[in-house]
Amino acid sequence: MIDTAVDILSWMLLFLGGAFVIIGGLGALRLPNFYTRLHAASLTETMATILIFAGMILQAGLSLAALKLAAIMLFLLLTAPTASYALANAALQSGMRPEARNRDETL
Amino acid sequence: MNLLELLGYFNYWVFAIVLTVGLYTVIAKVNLVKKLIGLSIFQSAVFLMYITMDKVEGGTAPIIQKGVENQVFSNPLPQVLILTAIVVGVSTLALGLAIVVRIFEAYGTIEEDEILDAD
Amino acid sequence: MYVVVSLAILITMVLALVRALRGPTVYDRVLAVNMFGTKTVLLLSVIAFLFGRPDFLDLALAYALINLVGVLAVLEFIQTKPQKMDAADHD
Amino acid sequence: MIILFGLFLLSLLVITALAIVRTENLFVAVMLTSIFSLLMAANFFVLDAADVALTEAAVGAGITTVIFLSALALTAESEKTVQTGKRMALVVVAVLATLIIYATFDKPRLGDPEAPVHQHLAPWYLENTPVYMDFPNVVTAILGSFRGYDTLGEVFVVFAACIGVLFILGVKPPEGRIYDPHASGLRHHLIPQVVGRLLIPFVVLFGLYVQFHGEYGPGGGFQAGALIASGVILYALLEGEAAALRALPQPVLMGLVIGGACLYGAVGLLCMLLGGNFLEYSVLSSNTVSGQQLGILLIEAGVGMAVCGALLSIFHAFAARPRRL
Repeated sequence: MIDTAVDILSWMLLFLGGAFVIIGGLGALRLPNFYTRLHAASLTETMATILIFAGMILQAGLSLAALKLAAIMLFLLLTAPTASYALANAALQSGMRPEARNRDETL
Repeated sequence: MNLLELLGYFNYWVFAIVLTVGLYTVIAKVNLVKKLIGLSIFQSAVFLMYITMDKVEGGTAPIIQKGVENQVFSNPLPQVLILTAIVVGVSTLALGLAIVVRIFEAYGTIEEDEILDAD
Repeated sequence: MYVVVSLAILITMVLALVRALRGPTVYDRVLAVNMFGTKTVLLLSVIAFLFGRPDFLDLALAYALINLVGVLAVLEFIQTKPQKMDAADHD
Repeated sequence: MIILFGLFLLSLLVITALAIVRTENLFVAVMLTSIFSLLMAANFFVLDAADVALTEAAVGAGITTVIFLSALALTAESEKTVQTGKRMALVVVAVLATLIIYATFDKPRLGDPEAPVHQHLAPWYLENTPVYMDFPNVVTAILGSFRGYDTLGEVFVVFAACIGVLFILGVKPPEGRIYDPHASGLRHHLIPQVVGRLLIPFVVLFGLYVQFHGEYGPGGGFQAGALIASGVILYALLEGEAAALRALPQPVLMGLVIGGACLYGAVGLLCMLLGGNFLEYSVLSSNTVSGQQLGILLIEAGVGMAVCGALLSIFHAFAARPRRL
């Protein structure tokens, strides 16, 4: 009983994670300017990461694999937003302004 | 020959295409850094061919698991050859880039034809 | 289920690759590269589970740890470029 | 199913390779090269080569990009368009590609267990690794012991490449170039600073894990050396190149390179002194199995030291080169 519940929960988490990955990917491709795309991309790097790794940890149970998965998740959650910050900072310093409307590319 | 059998050659085709893409870069581009990038693509294609050869159907990586019987393992030998080649590849790439840096300092350009004109 | 997730990740890798090819700015490309990196970590972890050999998670761990190096190198490269020197003295 | 993933990833690989050739901005080309490397690692993993994928990850994720970028910082960033000779080259490579593809039809298809490559040597290695070494990773066994001569050669190639880079870039640069040791580093960026500093110990720890766990899982000296070098490069990126040199001065790096290469050779000679052949580790201990294990542990340590020192020396040689300001 509890096994089935854990299975269903982990499948749901994995499925949601997959959905977030695709949504973020589409956003990174389709959104109109750099800062909005950065926003979409960081969605795949945080939300989707948490969901997918939570799903896999539930599948792995109490084992070394679960520990490693948790470590990977932790490091990804540390580094991916840092990379996003570094990128946004570099873009801002290069003179690219976050504007609501960007004329050089249309949606 | 059915489709699945044809797909069995796909890796080799990718090897051929990536290899020739790298070779084209080395031949046709005059920028020295670009040539080195082409060379590393060429090198990667060779790695891909070796690793393609190591795959055995239904196999797993050649790390023996205790308590699992009748496992099929992929061929470890090509892996050893390529493992060392990757690190050596980076060191030799760095050597090439070092020469390019010195060429730039001496000629002020990394375009091959301009260097030949300057000589 | 793992197959569905890995397909989703693969599709996103394609989207990121398209973004890397289209640009238009340098930062978009770096963003795409970074996104590609994290997607690779996810894909490798999922495939390790799909293989049934979770001991290969080491690979994903390696990427998770050192993907940052590439992005920071790009940041420093852009920052120390001669024409960008005045912009870098912002703070 | 996995094979289909492989096909997909390989198609992406071809697209990336074509894009790298077509782009005229070298910085973009380097960015695409790092995508190329990620795809390569994923492909290796799908094709069952976990050790190779780990090497590609350790080297491709950071070090290649960093070395390329520091070379670009010292040279030009874009290439100019050239028309001459393009068509001829295209014809030549098209013919070559056709020939190779034609030749592939004689190759055994992917995963064929009857392929000639799987008949000779490999089964012997797989069978005898548990007998001679008693640890699970066959790749490490072949790398360290069965084909130890090869690996010795590779270590000396890395050593020679490192010496070459130091010689070539050791020459005094021309006039008009200034090197400001305070210009490098991201000291003004607080968040990367904090996170990076948090990460560095884990990178080095993971490198050591890969080094000493290489007999049991994917890993070994080459991967560990590259990982630890990445950790130190991360420090150099955050604190400036000079700070990294203070932490690990050039003599220490040279000591690592030379010491690593010499350790490998010394183990071989010690085997000869103890009455065995060169690199025949069985004589190192009273028990042949533990002798083999000890020998592989020692030479892997030598490989790790040499690779780490060589990659870091190369990085410093590029990063400390004065550039035009």
